Formats: sequence, C-alpha cells, structure tokens
Amino acid sequence: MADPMKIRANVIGDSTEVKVLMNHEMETGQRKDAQGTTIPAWFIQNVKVTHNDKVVLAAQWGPAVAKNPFLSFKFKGGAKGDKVKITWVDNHNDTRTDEVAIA
Amino acid sequence: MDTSRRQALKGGGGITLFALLAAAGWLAPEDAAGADAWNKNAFETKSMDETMKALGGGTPAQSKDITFFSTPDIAENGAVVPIGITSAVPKTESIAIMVEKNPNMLAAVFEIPAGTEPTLSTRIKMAQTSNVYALVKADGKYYVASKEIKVTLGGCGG
Amino acid sequence: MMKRFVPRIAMMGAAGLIAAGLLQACATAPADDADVRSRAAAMMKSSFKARGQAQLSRLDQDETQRLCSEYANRPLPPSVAEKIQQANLATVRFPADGKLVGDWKAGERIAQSGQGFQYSDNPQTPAGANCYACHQLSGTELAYGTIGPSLRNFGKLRGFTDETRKYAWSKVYNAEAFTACSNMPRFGHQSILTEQQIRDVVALLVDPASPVNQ
Amino acid sequence: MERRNRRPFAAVIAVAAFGVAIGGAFAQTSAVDEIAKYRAALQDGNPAELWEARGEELWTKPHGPRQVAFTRCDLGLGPGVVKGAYAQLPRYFPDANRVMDLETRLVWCMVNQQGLSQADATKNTFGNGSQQRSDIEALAAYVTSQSRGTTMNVSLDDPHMRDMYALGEKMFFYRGGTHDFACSTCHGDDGKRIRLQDLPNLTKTEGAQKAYTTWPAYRVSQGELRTFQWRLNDCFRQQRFPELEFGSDASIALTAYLAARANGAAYDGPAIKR
Repeated sequence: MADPMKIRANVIGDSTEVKVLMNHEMETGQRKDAQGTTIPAWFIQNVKVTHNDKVVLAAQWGPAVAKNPFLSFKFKGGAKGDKVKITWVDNHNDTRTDEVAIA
Repeated sequence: MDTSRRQALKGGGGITLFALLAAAGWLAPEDAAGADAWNKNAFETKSMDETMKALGGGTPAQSKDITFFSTPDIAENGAVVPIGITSAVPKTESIAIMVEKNPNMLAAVFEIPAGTEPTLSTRIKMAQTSNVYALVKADGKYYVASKEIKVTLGGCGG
Repeated sequence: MMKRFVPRIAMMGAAGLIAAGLLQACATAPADDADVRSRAAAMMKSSFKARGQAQLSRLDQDETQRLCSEYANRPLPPSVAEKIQQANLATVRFPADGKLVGDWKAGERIAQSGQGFQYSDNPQTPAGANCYACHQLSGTELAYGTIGPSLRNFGKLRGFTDETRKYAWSKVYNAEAFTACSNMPRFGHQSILTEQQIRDVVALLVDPASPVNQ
Repeated sequence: MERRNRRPFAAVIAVAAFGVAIGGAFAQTSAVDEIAKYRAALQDGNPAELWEARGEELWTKPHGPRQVAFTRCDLGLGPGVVKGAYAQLPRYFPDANRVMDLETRLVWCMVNQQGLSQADATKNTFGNGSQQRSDIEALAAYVTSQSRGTTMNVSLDDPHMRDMYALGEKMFFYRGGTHDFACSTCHGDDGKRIRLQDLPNLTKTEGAQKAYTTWPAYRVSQGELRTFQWRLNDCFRQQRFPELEFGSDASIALTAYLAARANGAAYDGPAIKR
C-alpha cells in the first residue's frame, strides 16, 4: 500500500499555496538491476488536486518526473480550514488520496 | 547526427510534436476536469524523427511570456532537476514540460483550470544535458520557451 | 594530547561548556598517543568486515601509511619526511623497454574514471586513476577537483623533455617519493594502474598533443 | 542519434564514474554559482519529510515480540523523549555500558525492549526503494527532525565518551588501503573540492559543524534518506577500505569525534543533498 503524501496548503494573500511531496519510486523502466534485468516502469500517471470538490490542478505524468515527486502551485481563493484533496493513480492502478486543511 | 537534430529543432521539429499532441486531443480543456486519462502515445514519443512524421495542429510561438524560475542552469544530479514555470500568457490552460534528450520527451502536463495561477514548480529527471521546453496552451494556441540545463556528475568513488 | 587540545578549545570559544569539557578531557587524557593509536587500530580491525575485493588486510598499514597517520595533524619532522621520500623513491620502477609515454586519449579515459578497488567495484574492470577528482587537467573538463594542484599545461610549462617524462612517470608511480604524506595514491607502487596505464596517464601529461597542453 | 536518444537513465543514475564535461565557455565560478542555485532550489520541499512522517508513526507503534513502542526507548533524555535528544548524541548509556549513537541506540531498544533479535533489528539498516525500506532510517529522520534548531551539545564529560572521541580522532587520520586514503585526505583542508563537490574541512569547527548538522539527509542521487552511519559506511567504501559494520565501535567513535566537533552549532537536519 502506498504511503501518505505530505501536503501543505497555506493562505498567502488572496491565494492558497499548495505544496506536496509524494512517496513514489517513479521507476523509469529503463534502469537495470545488479543482475542486468530491466526494472519495470512504475510511476504516477495522473494527479488531481481539488479544493472543495472543484479541480484546481490536474496532471498527467511520465516516468521522467523525479522519484518522490514534489509539486507546488497556487490557486485563487481558499479559506483556512477548507479541504485540499490530492489523488494520484499510478501505472499499476495503485492510488492514494490524502487531504489537508488549509492553514 | 546531432546537427540534424538541432536543425530539426530550429526548423520546427519540436513544433510537430506539439501539433501531434494537440491533434491527439490530449491538451483539450475538457480533460482538465477528469484527468484520469493518460495519453500513452504522447508519453512514448522517443525522438524528433518520430514526431516529425506526424503533422497537423498549431504551431507554438516562441514566447517571452513564459519564464523559468528556481530552475538552475546546471543540475548537480540529473535524477532530480527542479523546474519552475510561470506563464504570463493570458488564458493559460495548460503547461507541459519536455526534455529534448530524454528517452521520452514529454515529462509532465498540467491542466490549469480558471482560478489556478499559471505558475508551478516540480522536479524532473534528465538523462543528460539538454534543452528543456515549457509548452503553454492558452486560448487554444500554443506557446513555447526553452532553457538549456547542464547535467553534471561527480564524486570521489566514481 | 595536552598540546593538541589547546587550539581546539580556542576554536570552540563560543561554546564555553564544551571548552570546559575538553579541559577536563585534557586533565585525564587517555594514557599516551601511541596507546590510543594502537587501540584505534585494533578497534578498526574488529569493526570492519571483508567485502568483495576489500579484505581486512587493507587496514594493515605499511611504514609510510603508519608515519603519515601518526603525523597527520602535527608538523612532519624533516627527518621523517626525508625517510619517507627515500623509501618510496626506491620503489619506483621504470618499464624495461624504457618507453614512458603511451596514448593520451587512453590516459584521458583513465583520468576520468574513478572505478576500481572499492568493494562495490568489479575487480575484472580495469581501474581508473580518477585524476579529475583532484586535479584540473584538460581545459574542457570543468568538473575537476582541487585537492591536488592544477596540472593544466603540465608538459608545456616544464618542457617536453626526458626529464619531465621521467618525473611524470615517477610521480604517478609513487607520489610519496617527492612529497612525503602526499594525498595522492601511489599508482605504480600499489599496483593500482598497470604499466601501460601509467604510460597513458603520463602521455596525458606530457604529450604536446594532449588537451592538457592545449 | 537514435541510440543516444534512447540512452537509459541508468547511465546517469548508476554509480557515476565521472563528471560529464559541462562544456561551453562559461566560467568555473558561474558553474559553482549555478550549482549553489540548484541546491537552493531543492530546499523547498525535502522528501526527507516523508521519512520523518513514517518515522513518527513507527515511533509510537508497538513493535517486536514484546509489542513495545519506542516511547519506552531512552535516547538519553528519558524514555520516549525525542525533542533535542539527537543534539546530545552520541553519549554513554549506563544501561548498555556503551557509548552509542542514535542508530545504535534504536537497535538497542529494538533488541532489549522490543525483543527483536540483533539480526532482525539490523536487517535493513540502509533502505533500497519501497521494496526494502529501513525503519531505522525513518526513525532516525523523525528523531533528528525533533532536534532541528537545537544547539549541538555532545558532552565529553564522561570518560567513556572522551575515550571514544580520542579513538575517533585517530581513525580520522588513519591512512590505509590500496590508495593510502584517510578521512583527512579529503576532509583535512579548507576550500577543497572533489570534482565539483565542496569538501568540508572536518578538522575545523566550522566545517565539522556544517557537515555534521546536515545529516541525516535525503540524497537525491539515491532517492533515499541516509543516516550518519550510512555516510561513514560509504566514505570508507570510497576510501577502498573493507566495509564498516553498522553500529560498530569504530563507527561510533568516529561519530563521537565529529559530533563533538560540531558542538555549538544549531542542528539543521534532515537536509537534502546531491
């Protein structure tokens, strides 16, 4: 089972700044292990961020996003206590959703 | 061999890829809501040649309104390269990051709904020193900016 | 022990508490230096384990290593330095065919590679010399270290002479022959590089066509 | 062109044999500046936080045959006290009659309080991806994060600790192996670098402080959080020495030497490094 994300959402002026770290190998499928066997690709493909059920960011990723991905962005509005929810889905169809209250 | 690639780029090789992607509809605004679709073809684009075969779609204009921030000229390690992109192009709908010399060019696409600021930062992998492209779709049109990032390696053990 | 703690206390001036601790340490300093050294060596023997090509015997010091460890953080007496240099100079072997200069292109590859002799390395793969880790050489390689001096224009500055070639060979073969307790490995003496590899590295330094001299 | 294009990431990520010529005619100083910028850009968003979060959870969970949590583990400031504990380690623990660093103490608690065998407790000292994660690294990330901002204050009052410091100092200057390397070969002078990496001078207070207070660290080259035990282990690998055993006396002696030399500085880890 995937590990939790580390999400921060803070009101800055009239926007909310979201910063997230995700636990994921982001294996490219191009690396070989010590025995020379290719390590299969394993990476997050879709990310969706919602604020009060409205999508504020949606992304498609390839394996070139770095291991343990980091993402930071801002959306207009958002009040302290509102929920910011983030979901990712990887190519194994594993998924993880975490949410945080805006601080 | 590199010459032809460089020329391809200058001559709009990069453009055809964008056109392909646009034609494939992966940057369509309706994707923004339900981003569960993953455009396999777009992420498997391996070389300029491949993309040049596919034609059609719009041409991204070089834009000074797209800027990189917190993005170093040199990455100490290609496994983690910080990339920050801001688009000042009005009605920015999406931002994509592409790395010319990676095994697959496209690294990530971000759909930017109205109300979300067209600025974001993330971290990518780079196989080697390369141009990195920030492709912006705004009001149905494509814009692009690029930056070369050098990748170094080193250490004692070798 | 006493003496060596003094400057440290001065350095740590900001932390009074710690200085006090060290003063106390001085008062009851462990027996003598040689005792601590021999106990440290014994402790290392029991704390490391052989892995891959790196056997525990790697912890056994030769006379040069022993002396250089002993004098590592205090001035090296000239007589000891002389002794080390003499002993190491006596180890330098020139190739039987007298050919000191090989292929600078091969030398450049050796200078770039840091592989070899780590327990994680494949002993079948030829070792590198990792020159760039510590030295500037070719002007086009910007990722060079500064532990050793710049070797830009090594041959050009010294002249493309027999003397320069012999010096380069000897220095690469055993750096301790010239600088006692140098940080540089003794590539020939310790059999890190083969004779041909040393030729190639020497070529990188002394060949007029080498990028080092461009 | 095809071949080059498809060059796998492995080429970069695998053990780096050499620096890529970064070409072009830009000056060395600007290269160094740009790398400083690179490092700065990584500071915002350190994946070490993921390890800290996992470690915090592990800390309070019952473990081992005896189902005892680390909240019973005394890191020197009392059972379960983590705040500021790392800034005073290593230290002498009378209950174990041994000087211990953080990692060794965690293992001691696993064995003596939670009932794990020594072998089980030290099975995964250094993690390798999500398939082989190290609880010790996660716990170390959490515990050290609770000393962030705390002034390093490793006491040498205890004679056992003083002895370890003295032994650690000798180790630091101990030359050996095929390459004649000692710790001091790379870390004994000011302003040196290996390739483009700056080398802290650990014989000076400032250098020791800067280096010691930024471990553990998330190593972007490995995508892993690494502890100080790992740092020493991998230094000796590169020194061409045999393998330094996890939690061995030598590893603790050297840690004691370096930690005490960092005294007076604010602890600033877990950090993020190349």
